[in-house]
Amino acid sequence: MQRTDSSGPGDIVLRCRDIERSFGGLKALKAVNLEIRKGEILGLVGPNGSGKTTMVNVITGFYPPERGTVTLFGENITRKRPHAIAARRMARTFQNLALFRGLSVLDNILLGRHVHMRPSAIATLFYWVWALREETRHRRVVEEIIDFMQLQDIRNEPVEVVPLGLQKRVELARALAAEPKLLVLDEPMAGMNQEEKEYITRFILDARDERDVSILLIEHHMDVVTAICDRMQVLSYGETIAEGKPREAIADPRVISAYLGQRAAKRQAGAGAAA
Amino acid sequence: MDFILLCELAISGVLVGLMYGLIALGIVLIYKTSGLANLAQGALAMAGGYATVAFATLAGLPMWAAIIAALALMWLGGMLIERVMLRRMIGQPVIMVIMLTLGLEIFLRGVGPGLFGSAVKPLDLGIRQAPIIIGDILINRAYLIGGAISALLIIATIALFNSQIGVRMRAVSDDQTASWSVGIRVERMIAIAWGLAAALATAAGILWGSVQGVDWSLSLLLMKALAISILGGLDSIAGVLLAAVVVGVAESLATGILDPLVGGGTRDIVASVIILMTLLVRPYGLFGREHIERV
Amino acid sequence: MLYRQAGIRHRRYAAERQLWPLTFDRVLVGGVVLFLLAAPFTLDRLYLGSYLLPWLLWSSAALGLNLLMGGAGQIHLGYGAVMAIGAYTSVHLVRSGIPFELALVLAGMTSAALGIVFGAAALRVKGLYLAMSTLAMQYIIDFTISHVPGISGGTQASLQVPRVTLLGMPVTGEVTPYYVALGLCAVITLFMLNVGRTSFGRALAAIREKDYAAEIIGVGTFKYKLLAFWVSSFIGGVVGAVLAVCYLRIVTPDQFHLDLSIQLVAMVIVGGLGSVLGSFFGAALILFAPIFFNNAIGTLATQFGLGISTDLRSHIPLMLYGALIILFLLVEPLGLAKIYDNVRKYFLVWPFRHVRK
Amino acid sequence: MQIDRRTLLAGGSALVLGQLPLPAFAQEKLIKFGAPQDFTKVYTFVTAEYSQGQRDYITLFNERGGINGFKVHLDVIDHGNDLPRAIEAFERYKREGYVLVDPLSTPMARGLVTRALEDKINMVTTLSGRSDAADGTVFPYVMPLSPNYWSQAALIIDFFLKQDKNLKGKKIVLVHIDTPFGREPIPIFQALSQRLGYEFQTFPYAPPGNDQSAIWPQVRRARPDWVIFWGAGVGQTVALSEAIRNGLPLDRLSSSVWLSESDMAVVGKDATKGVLKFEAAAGGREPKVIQDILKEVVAKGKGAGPEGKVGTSYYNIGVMMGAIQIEGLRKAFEKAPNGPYTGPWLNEGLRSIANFTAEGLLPPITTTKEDHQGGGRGRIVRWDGAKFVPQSDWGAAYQDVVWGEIRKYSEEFKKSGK
Repeated sequence: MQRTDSSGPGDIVLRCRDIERSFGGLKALKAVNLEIRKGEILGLVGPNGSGKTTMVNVITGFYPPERGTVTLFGENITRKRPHAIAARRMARTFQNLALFRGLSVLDNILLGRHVHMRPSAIATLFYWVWALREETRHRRVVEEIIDFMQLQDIRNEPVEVVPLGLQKRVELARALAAEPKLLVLDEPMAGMNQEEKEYITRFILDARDERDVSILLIEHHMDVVTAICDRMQVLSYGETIAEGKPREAIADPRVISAYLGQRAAKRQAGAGAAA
Repeated sequence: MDFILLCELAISGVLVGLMYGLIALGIVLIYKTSGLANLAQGALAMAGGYATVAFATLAGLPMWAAIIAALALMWLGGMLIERVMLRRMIGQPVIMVIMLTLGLEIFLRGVGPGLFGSAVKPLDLGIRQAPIIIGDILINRAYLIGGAISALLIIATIALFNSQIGVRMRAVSDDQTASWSVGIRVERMIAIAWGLAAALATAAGILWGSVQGVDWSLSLLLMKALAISILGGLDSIAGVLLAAVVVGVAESLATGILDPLVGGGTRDIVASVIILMTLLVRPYGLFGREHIERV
Repeated sequence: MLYRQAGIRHRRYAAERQLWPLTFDRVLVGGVVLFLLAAPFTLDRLYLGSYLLPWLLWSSAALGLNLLMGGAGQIHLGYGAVMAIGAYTSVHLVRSGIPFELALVLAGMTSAALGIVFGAAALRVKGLYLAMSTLAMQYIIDFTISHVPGISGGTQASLQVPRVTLLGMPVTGEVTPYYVALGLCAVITLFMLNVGRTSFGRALAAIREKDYAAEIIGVGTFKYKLLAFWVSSFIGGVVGAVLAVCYLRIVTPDQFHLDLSIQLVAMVIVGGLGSVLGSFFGAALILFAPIFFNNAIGTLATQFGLGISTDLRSHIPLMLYGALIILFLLVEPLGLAKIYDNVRKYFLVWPFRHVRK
Repeated sequence: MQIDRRTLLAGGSALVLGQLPLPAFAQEKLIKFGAPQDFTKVYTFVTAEYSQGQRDYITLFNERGGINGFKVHLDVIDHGNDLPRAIEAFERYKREGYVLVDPLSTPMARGLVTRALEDKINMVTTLSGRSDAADGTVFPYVMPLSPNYWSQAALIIDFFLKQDKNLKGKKIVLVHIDTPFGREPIPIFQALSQRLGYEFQTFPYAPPGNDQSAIWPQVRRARPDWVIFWGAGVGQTVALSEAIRNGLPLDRLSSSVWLSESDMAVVGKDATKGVLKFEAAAGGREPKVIQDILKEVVAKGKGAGPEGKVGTSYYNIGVMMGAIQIEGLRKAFEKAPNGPYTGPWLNEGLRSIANFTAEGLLPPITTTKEDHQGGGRGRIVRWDGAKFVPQSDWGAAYQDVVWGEIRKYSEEFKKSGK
C-alpha cells in the first residue's frame, strides 16, 4: 500500500487535547497534547516516570482523564471503556506482556480477531451449524498474520512456554490480527537483544507499510526511535518538552537535560557553542 | 419494643460479637501475612475445643493445664498446616486455597467427633451460670466473661502488631519480596501467623465451648467470622474490633426487631447480608486498604 | 496406528479443530457413548438409578459450574442455590400444569435471571471477595426458600414432583429419567467441548487470564462476565430441574444447601479446572467416594470385626473424604484430568519418553 | 503427578475393597432391615445411642433364636444427611430384598417418601419425618410407629393444663429451631390456644441453634408462664444453658422428646433440675427388656457400644424401635408364616400391632391400617438431677386436634403432593 504524505485535518487519526490526570497528589499528566496523522509512526519518549504509560492508558481508555478530550477519527472517545475503543480499530501491546496464559499462540492471536467476530453461547452450542464457518474464515486471516510474523513453528504451543522475544512478537501479531487503524506499542523492545530488536523493528515498519496502520510507539531505545519514527514527542514530568523530527527533538537541550541531567545538558550546549 | 430489652440485646450483641471476633482475628492475621483466606478457621476453633476437652477428660489434666496444652498443641498444628499444605499453594489460584481449607474443614470435622464421640461435650471453665442484674438489665455472665477475654486478646494482638515482631509481620504483609531482601524471614513470619491464628481459634473454641458445649457446630462460627473480617477489612486487625461489635449488635437487634415482623430466624442471614452489603458498597471493608491494579 | 499423532495431516482448518483428532480417542468416545446408551439394557437397575443417573446429573452441574470457574475464572460458592432456583421453578410450574418441556426452559431462564444477580457482584469484586459474596447469596436464597411457604410447600416443606412427560414419554421408573439425564448431559458436554474452540470460549478465557488485556482487545468484561454467569446459571437451573424431576422426585429445602455447592466446587477442582473430562471424573470421585468409603469401612468392620466405635467408624469416611480433597490439591492441583492426560501422553509418545512435556 | 505403579496399585485395591459382598452369615435365613442413619452431620446427637439400642435389641432377638428359623440382619450405614447417599442406600436395599428402612432423619424421610410408597418398602420414621405420615391410608408404607410431634405438643399442653388447672390468660411461648421440624408443632399450639384460651408466642432461632444469645432475653421479657423449647442436639443444650443464664424458672420449661441425660450433663446435672420433657419410652435400666439386654447381650460382650450408654433416653428409644419393628415382624409371621418375605408382607404385620408394651418399656402401641402412629401415647418426665422422673401416666391428649392436622396435611399430600 502506498503511503500518502499529506497532512490535512482529515488525516488526523488521533488527537488528544489538554490531557490531565493525577494519582493521589501526583500530577502524572499536565495538559498534554498529542496528534497522530494517518500512516505515520509517532515516537513517544521520555525518562522513567514521565507519564508515557499513563498517556497510553488514557488513550486506550483505562484511566479516564480528569480534563481534556481524546478524539479518534473525529469521534470523541474520552470516557469510553477500553473494549469500546478497541472496537473502533485501535489495538495495543503492553510493556510487560499481557498474553493469555493457558491458551495456545494460535488462540491468543485469534483473540485479536474478537472485535470482528460475533461470539455467542448459542452459536457455540450449535458449532457445526453456526460457528464453524466463522471460525474458519477468521482462521485464514490469522494464518496470514502468523505467516507475516513468522510464527508458524510455535502456532500450537501454549503461549507461556514460548521464549520472551517470541512472546513479544505474538503480542504484536495479536494486535495486528484486529486489523487496527491505530496501533499503540508500549515498549515493544524492552528486554530484547540486538537481533530481536531488529526483527521487531522490521515488523513494525512492514506493518505500517503493508497494513495501512498508524503507529504510536513508546520506546526507550533512542536508536530505534530515531531510526523509524516520522515524528517524535518527548515527555518529562507529565509535560511535553519537545516535538518534531526525531533528530531535532533529541538535540533539544531540554530533552538532553531531562535525560542526562542539568550538568550534562550545559556541557553539551557549551560544546555545541565552542564548535 | 421496650427500651430495656433493646439495651439487653445490644449488650449481649456486643459481647457475642467480640467472641466471634476472636475467630475473625485469625482469618485476618493469616490474610494479612500471607494473602490467603483460611476457611478452616471455624474448624480450627472446633479442633481447639476438642483438644481442650480431650486433655481435660482423657488425660485428666486440670482445666488450666488442659487449656495451655491445647493452645500449645494447636499452635504447632497451625504451623504444621502452613508448612505441609499452604506453603505449597503459593502461586495457585485463589479457589485452590479456598478449596484446600474447605477440605481441611471437612477433615477436621471428621477427626474431632470421630475420635472423641459426636455427642456434645461439656467444657466447664467454672463460670457461674447465675445472671448479673444491673437495675432492670440482665447481663449474661458467660458472655460477659467471654466477651471481655476476647476483647483483651484482640487488643493484645493489635499491640503485638505494633511491637518489633509485629512490624516485621506487617512488612511481610506489605511486600514479601522486599521483606525478604531486607533479611526478614518471611516463611517464619507466616508460620508464626498461622500458629497464632490457630491458638486464637483455640481460645475462641474454648470460650464458645464453655457457652454451648463442644461439638461440630463450633465450626459454623466461620460465617460470622467471615462477616466480621470482610466488614472490618481483610487486612485490618483493628477493624476486627469494630466490625465484631457491629456484626454482633446487628445480629442481636435483627433477632429482636425483625424476627417478630417476619416470623422467622433472621439471625441466620444477618452475616450474609453484611458480607454482601460490604462487598457492594465498600469492597475492601471499613479499614481495609484498596488495592489499585496496575496495567 | 490407533494411538499415534504421527501421520495425521489436516487439509482443512475445520479438520484440525475437530474434537478428537486421534482415532483412538474417537473409538474411546464412541465406546463410552455406546455403553451409556445401552446401559438400561445391560446394567442392573441399582447401578443405573443410583450411580449412573446421579453421576450424569452431577457431572452436568459440574460442567455448568466449570464454565464459570474454569472457563471464565469466576469463583462461585452458591451454585447449589442456583440449582435450587431451577428445581423449585420447574416443580412449581409442572404442578400448575405447565408442560415439562416448557418448565425446563423457564427453570433455566429463572435461574439465569437470578444468577445474574450473583454475577452483578462479580462486576465489583473478584477472587476471594467474589467467593464470599456468592457464599452469602447461597445463604440468602436458602433462607428465602425455606421461609416462604409458597415456595417450600408449607408446613411439611416438601413438594412432590408430579408425573411428567417429556416429548410424549412418561418420565417414570428408571429408564426414561436416565435417558433424559443422558440427553441433557450430552448437550451440555457438547456445548462445553465447543466452548474450547469458539470465540465465545476464548473471550471467557481472556477474562479469566487477564481481564485488563481482554478489555484492550475488545472483550467487554462487563458483558462477558454477566454472560458467563447467565449461561452457567441457565445450565444450573436446567440441571436442577431435571435433578428434581428425574432423581429426587420430591424437593425439600435441605437438598440444595451449601454442602451441595461445596461438593460441586470440589468436583470441578478435583476433576481439573476448565476440563470437560475432568468434570466427569470429579463428579464420580466426589459423589461416590463417601458412599464407597462407607461401604468399604462397613464391610471391613463387619467382616473382620474391627473393634472401633460407631462414632469413629462413621467418621473415617468423612476424614478420608477431606483428606482426599487436600491430597489432590497438594499432589495434582490440575486434577484427575491431568492424571488422565499424563497416562495418555505416556502412550502417545511411547517409546520416546523424552518428548513428554 | 507422575503415574507409577504405586498410584495404580492404590487405586486398584481401593476399587476392589468397596465392592466386597455382604458379610456371609452361616447359611441362616435372614430378614433384612436397613438402617442408613446420620452419624456424621445433623443427627449426631441421637444416632449413636439410638443405633446402639436398636442393634442391641436385635442382637437379643437373634440370640434368642429369632423367629421361625429366621434372624434379622440390620445393616447400619452413615448417610450423612445427604440425600444422594440415602437414595443410594435405599436403592441398594431395594435390590437386595430389604423389607424395612429406618433413616432416622427428617429430611431423608421426606426425601424418600415417594420411593418408599412406590417401591413398597416399609420406611420407619421414628420421632422424625412427616407428622402426617400417621395417616396410614395415605402413607401405607411410612411408619412413624411413635407419637408424632403434634401428639407430643398436645401432651405437653395437656400437662400444663393439669398443673395449672386452667390456662386461660396464661402465656406459653415456644422457642424453636427455625426449620420445618421446629415450625411443625406450631399449628397444634395455636389450635389449642383457641380452645384453652392461653396466649401463644413463638421465638425461632437459626439452626442448628448454637447461638441463641438474643432469643432468651426476649423470652425473659415476655414473662411467660410456660416455656417449650423445641430443637435437637446442640440447640437443646444451648437453650437450656441460656434459660438458666437468663434466670428462667426451670420447672416451667419443657422440651419435646429430644432431650437426653448427656444434654443435662453438658449443661450441668444439678443446674438443670426441674426441666420437663416428653417421653415416648421409659428411660433407665429398670424395664425388663433393658435388664434382659444387659444380661444376655452386654454381659456376653455382644453389646453394640459402651455399656455406660445402656438405659439412656435415646438408647431406650432405639430399643423401643427395635422392639416395635420386631413385633411387626412377629405379626407378619403370624399372618403369613410362609411369606413371601417382602415389604408388603412385613407391612401387614407392622400395621396390626396390638397393645404392645415391650414388657413395660412403652405405653401400649396399637397400629391399624389407618393409624400408623400407634396411639400417640407418651408421658411427661422431670429431671431430678440424676434421672428423668415420670410426672404423669402414659396417655394421649387432644387426638381429635392432632388427627385434624394429620388429615389436613395427608389430604393435601394425596391431592397435590405437598
